Amino acid sequence: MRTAAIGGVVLLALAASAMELAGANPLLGFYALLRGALGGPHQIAETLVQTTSLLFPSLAVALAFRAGFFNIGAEGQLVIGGLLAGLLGARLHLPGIAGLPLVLSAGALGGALWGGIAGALRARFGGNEVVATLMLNVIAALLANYLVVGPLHSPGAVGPETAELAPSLWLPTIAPGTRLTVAMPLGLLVAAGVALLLSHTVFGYELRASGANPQAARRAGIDQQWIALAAMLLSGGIAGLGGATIVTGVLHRFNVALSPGYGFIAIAVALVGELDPLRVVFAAFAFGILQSGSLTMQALAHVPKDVVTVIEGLIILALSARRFAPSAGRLRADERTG
Amino acid sequence: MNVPGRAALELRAVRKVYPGNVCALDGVDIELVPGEIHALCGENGAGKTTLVEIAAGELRPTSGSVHAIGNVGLVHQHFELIGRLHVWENVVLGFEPRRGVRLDAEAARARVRALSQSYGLELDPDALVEDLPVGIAQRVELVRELARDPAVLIFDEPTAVLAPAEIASFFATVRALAARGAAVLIVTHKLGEIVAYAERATVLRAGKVVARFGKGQIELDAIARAMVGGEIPALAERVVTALGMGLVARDLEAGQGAHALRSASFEVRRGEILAIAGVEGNGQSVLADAIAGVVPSVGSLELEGTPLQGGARERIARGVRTIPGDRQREGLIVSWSLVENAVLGDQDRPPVRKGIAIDRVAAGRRAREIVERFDVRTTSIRTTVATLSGGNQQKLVVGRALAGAPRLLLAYQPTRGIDVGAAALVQSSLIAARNAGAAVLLISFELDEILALADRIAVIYRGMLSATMLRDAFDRGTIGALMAGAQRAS
Amino acid sequence: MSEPAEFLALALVKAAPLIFAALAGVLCERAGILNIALEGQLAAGAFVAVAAAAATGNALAGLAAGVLAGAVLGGVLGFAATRFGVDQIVAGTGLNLLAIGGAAFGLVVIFGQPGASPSVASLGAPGAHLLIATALACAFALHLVLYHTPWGLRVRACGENPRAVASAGLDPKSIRLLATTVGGALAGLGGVYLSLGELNLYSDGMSAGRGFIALAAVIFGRWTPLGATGAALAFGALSALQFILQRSGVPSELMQALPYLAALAALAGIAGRARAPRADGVPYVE
Amino acid sequence: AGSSISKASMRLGMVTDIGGLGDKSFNDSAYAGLKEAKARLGAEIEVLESKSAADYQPNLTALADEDYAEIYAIGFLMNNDLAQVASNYPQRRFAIVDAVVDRPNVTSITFKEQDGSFLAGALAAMVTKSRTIGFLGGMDIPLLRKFEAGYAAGAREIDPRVTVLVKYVGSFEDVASGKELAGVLFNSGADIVFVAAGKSGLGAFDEVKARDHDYVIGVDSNQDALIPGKVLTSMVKRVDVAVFRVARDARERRIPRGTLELGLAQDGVGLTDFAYTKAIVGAAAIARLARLRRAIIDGRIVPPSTREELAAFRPVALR
Ligand SMILES: Nc1ncnc2c1ncn2[C@@H]1O[C@H](COP(=O)(O)OP(=O)(O)OP(=O)(O)O)[C@@H](O)[C@H]1O
Ligand SMILES: Nc1ncnc2c1ncn2[C@@H]1O[C@H](COP(=O)(O)OP(=O)(O)OP(=O)(O)O)[C@@H](O)[C@H]1O
Ligand SMILES: [Mg+2]
Ligand SMILES: [Mg+2]
Repeated sequence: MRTAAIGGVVLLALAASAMELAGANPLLGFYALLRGALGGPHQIAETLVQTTSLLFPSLAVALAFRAGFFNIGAEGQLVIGGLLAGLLGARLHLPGIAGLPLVLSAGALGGALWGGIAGALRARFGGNEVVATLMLNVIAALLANYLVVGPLHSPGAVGPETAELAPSLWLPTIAPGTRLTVAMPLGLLVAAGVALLLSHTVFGYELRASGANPQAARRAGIDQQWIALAAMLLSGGIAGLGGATIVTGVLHRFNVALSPGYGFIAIAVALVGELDPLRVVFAAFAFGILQSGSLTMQALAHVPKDVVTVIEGLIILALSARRFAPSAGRLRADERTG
Repeated sequence: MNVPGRAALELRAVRKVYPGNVCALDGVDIELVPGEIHALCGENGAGKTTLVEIAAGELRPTSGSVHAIGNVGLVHQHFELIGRLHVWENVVLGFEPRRGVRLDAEAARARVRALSQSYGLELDPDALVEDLPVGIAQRVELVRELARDPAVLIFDEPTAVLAPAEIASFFATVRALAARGAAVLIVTHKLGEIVAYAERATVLRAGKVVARFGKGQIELDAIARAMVGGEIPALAERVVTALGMGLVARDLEAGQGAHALRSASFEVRRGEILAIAGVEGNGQSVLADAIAGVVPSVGSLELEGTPLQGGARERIARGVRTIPGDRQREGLIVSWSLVENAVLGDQDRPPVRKGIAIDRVAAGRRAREIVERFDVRTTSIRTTVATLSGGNQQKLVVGRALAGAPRLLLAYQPTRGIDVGAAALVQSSLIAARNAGAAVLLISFELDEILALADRIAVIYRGMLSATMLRDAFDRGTIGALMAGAQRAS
Repeated sequence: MSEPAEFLALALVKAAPLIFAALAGVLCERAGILNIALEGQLAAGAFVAVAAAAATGNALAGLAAGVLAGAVLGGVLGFAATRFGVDQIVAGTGLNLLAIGGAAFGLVVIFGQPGASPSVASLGAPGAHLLIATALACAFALHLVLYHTPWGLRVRACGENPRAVASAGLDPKSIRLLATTVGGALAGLGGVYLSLGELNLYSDGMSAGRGFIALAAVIFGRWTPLGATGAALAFGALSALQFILQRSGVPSELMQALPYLAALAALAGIAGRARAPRADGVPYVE
Repeated sequence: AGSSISKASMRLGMVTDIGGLGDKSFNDSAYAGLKEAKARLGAEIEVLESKSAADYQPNLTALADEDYAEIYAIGFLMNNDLAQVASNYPQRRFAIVDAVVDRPNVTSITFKEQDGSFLAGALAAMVTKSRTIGFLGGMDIPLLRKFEAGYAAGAREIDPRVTVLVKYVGSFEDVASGKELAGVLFNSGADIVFVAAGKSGLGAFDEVKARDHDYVIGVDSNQDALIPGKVLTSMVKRVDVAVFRVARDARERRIPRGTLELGLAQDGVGLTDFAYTKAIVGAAAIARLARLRRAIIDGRIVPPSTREELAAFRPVALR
């Protein structure tokens, strides 16, 4: 623990020197990071927007990892979820009461489908999920671009995006004048749901058993193929729902650039949160601070964007040393020789 | 060689406190003399493994000192072998023979062959370790340590996985080793072995040395009393029960390769223990797995007159319960608590299942029952199973199998690695299950256990099951010969 | 050039950086360290090579520096993983950001311009060809090292069961550290191939996901050097094929998705039962 | 004296899209215009880069919260967010490049890329010896298709038998793939390739270096000097000019003027002046290009901006 603390300090010092090198004042830089993330109601709202966008894919990753399924594909699932939500939403003219649930479900369904492909590949053929989800990420991006620009192009859209959703399909904000919407409580609800599912239901129990010791789980009558598929449908569904909340809550349309890699950062978030849904919420908040505060580092402390990236890297490195997080590798460790 | 009488290994005032304030060893002194075989015994959780790991330098003591002359080798009970490497690779790891910069595989194989010949331990250097049955894997670990020419060699429960004939040859090896001047320390729960082979014995209880036996003082009852701090409970009485039909297997085949089950036809009545004797690796694990529904099989299986079909889930629902051979790999999720492990396999039916939820109160009740009935030594039912000693892990697995009132109990080496007191408890509960009308299939490598428990017995050799014999017809010699494959000898 | 010859040449060109990165992945994972920072190591190798070539005017100095940069990054991962027992995936994510952001920032600091460096002394066409040959040679060399040297045996043992390695009297941590460092150097060389071999500059994002495709190649190749190289070659061939097949009228995204769709399809058939090293990604604590 | 006070007090802010600075394309070009405003108008400038679509709004808001005389949103991706921020901050002035935002306090700047690309295609068709020319795009998106369609139409205008090969890298950042795809185009017979691929295009420039009889055409900024003699011309898009013009208007407190659509007539798009390639192109071709330019300005030729319009495009056949 002490060495980890020393490591953290060293990394922060490195971050400070990177700012120094960029001609920025490190103290001002860190101050800007915090002020930008937490300095006022607007800043906090933006931080929570980022937290929410990270939370969905992070929960998705955590759930899959708990099942022993190494889902590197939350990014693709999120994109497909957003895509479906955007394509449907841009064409839908319904009051929000009926339309919003429909659009959100479309997103969840899209993500579930995308995750389900990887799940089915493993359940049916034993196909390695890391490869499958990595490939599906690339295919999702290409598919989104193709559909949005090509056959399903919305008239009037200039870029690789859909037309704007009707305001009735926008998620209601919970803090007027900000982009903070009911997506946040929805995310918390999903977190609570995942937590309950894992700790209190038979399905959650079987899912965790499959992840922790597949051999013992098989002997306990647990159908691992079904678990792999179900876990990935759920995991993908959560990530896809996240994509749909970005579309309906933040951008009000689908855009191929809707994610700066939330699905990849989510892996780190999930692991820092030790795959525990409630702790993942806090980890997502920590990363949300980083995401939103880093914008202010640019604006206020004149820290260039790339240095911000470097600092994020250093902070994530510092977080990795926080504890021996139970990565999927460690989940496999239960299968010992002898 | 060493000066006789001078200790090859000396532990003084060794204390070990695990995280969580578990005091596993409390001021232990022990010394090993070159050329002698020294036995270390004690109940499950007494601190034996902790002690030998400290002696071998694998674990740091909290306080106290360890002095050794020369190499100290430790043969673990849960082997430290690498499954996906070949035997020769495991043996030479760390001091590989070289030819230039290259690894000299031929020399390594030759070394393995030479060693296994000189100690009479037959080994194929090119076998993949993960394909080996436990008994042979044990040999690999032994040869690996022998290759390092140790001054002190320590074994943690080496015979738990060996067949009678193998045990004899194992001790022959150990004696040869001692004769060459090595000091040997053996951790074992089998008191008969101590009496037969050891020259000295030390008994641990709750982390303290409670008795030492010198040359000529070793006596079975005294050791047993010292271990458990009282008398060993007697086995439960066998009560004659109604003999309805339990399990019927016809022409059962399963698995592939050397350890496949080639053909088995037998029946186990309700209220009966059928024991399958055999040396590990002759198809018995596949047999158990086929009945449990974990591996696919050909042939027919019936339980109480109805075909036994489907996977593990369906069979559990029919009342098939198992005590698997490898508790850590197949039986438990060691990172989970006792409570969660106590209901593994029963998660899908009442009382554990309530709607879609797990009834945590019922699960806790189940865990407490098992802990009480089987005397599982643990600080709490919420601690992780990883912190339990091996024997206590085994008791948990056994207790779980019996908690569900099984119709068919598959017990694979049920007393592996547990102390005499606990073993008596486990054996008594197998008999109790039988008396209650369950069909019990006992698979064991230990003749003593088989002779103590079985109503009928069959022998498995190279995947073929012999005809079953009645309890009265038991004859050690015949069974031993059948186990070794001498079919015509009978 | 005839079409088949062009195709083959292009396939090799596409495969070379993947081979370097995939071999790096194989070596690290066989030692038990999951290296998802391959992407960052490619970028670091590519950037530092350009910076050093610009400073010295010598492409070979650039090559050496690029390899060194990869090795340093690999070493950092190995060090963090063995001494601090960090979560390797989280650390790898951090290192990727660090390397990619660092290179982008380096462009501003060293060349005074964001986005892309000016042209520098490159290894030229012969150099690029030599590097492609080197990639293939490295595959065979790594095969020999892993399966026919004592160190290779120790590396494989570390990836399966570091405790067994420790109980054989070896230090699994140093073995892992060395493996990740050498692995990083290989990935760095892949970066050098991109920036000084094929091209003569560094440009932000030029690794373009190759490090992640290499991860897939490692798995497709079942964690063996020759298998991973085969998988990298297959990816190279599929990319080359999509380059050649792209036609106006056919959706370009469909063609671009071709290698990934093929990989997905192959997954159902070929790589079904691949097994990772048992201790892959598992921190070793005494 | 009064003017120097106001000079010191003018601040200009700019938000880039996810491409960011260093793209050698419109972000850099816009930045050049801003720097020119700094030099010539004494403005203070600030640039915020974005990492994802979700960053646009906070970045724009961060600037709008401060006293900026003009806030530029560079890139069509920002149109929705700018519309939102512009209505939240009616007292501030905004400008957006490559998109139209219909708000009283926003100046929209768009370019007729297809017009400039038309000239590039015509030039390529006149210079090619193989009757095959190529187009290398970054990503297959509507903006890039304006380049593609205009280019192909220009070639058709000169010679309908010229084949136009089209390939897309799928990324604006994959330099190596850019080089390899350029190689594929050249090997398939194209001897001139119009490169509109952001940083991926740098690879195409590298590829052409070693080829004796092949050429590229640059895009966005003047790239002619990158490989003197091998870049026939560049189809420039003067974002810098537009940015500077808007800054000057702000300086002079002129009200925003709605949409600024810049084509050939306004020198918003166009070809560079063949500084290194006059000998290759020849005076006749240059003269013919001038006539075509006039025809487009006069509206006698309307270059297509989509693939559908391209399919319907018929050469006007000027003589
Ligand atoms: N890593 C650990 N952390 C906490 N407690 C432990 C750990 N390892 C062992 N213990 C505890 O220390 C005590 C001694 O364990 P040890 O394994 O030495 O017993 P043992 O004599 O080998 O028992 P057995 O016969 O069952 O193998 C037990 O109470 C056990 O639960
Ligand atoms: N706190 C812990 N965390 C992780 N692993 C643990 C912990 N405590 C014990 N273990 C491991 O769990 C296993 C069971 O404990 P124990 O040491 O008693 O087993 P063992 O002695 O090898 O088995 P046996 O009783 O059969 O001799 C051991 O491998 C031990 O290292
Ligand atoms: Mg023990
Ligand atoms: Mg123990």
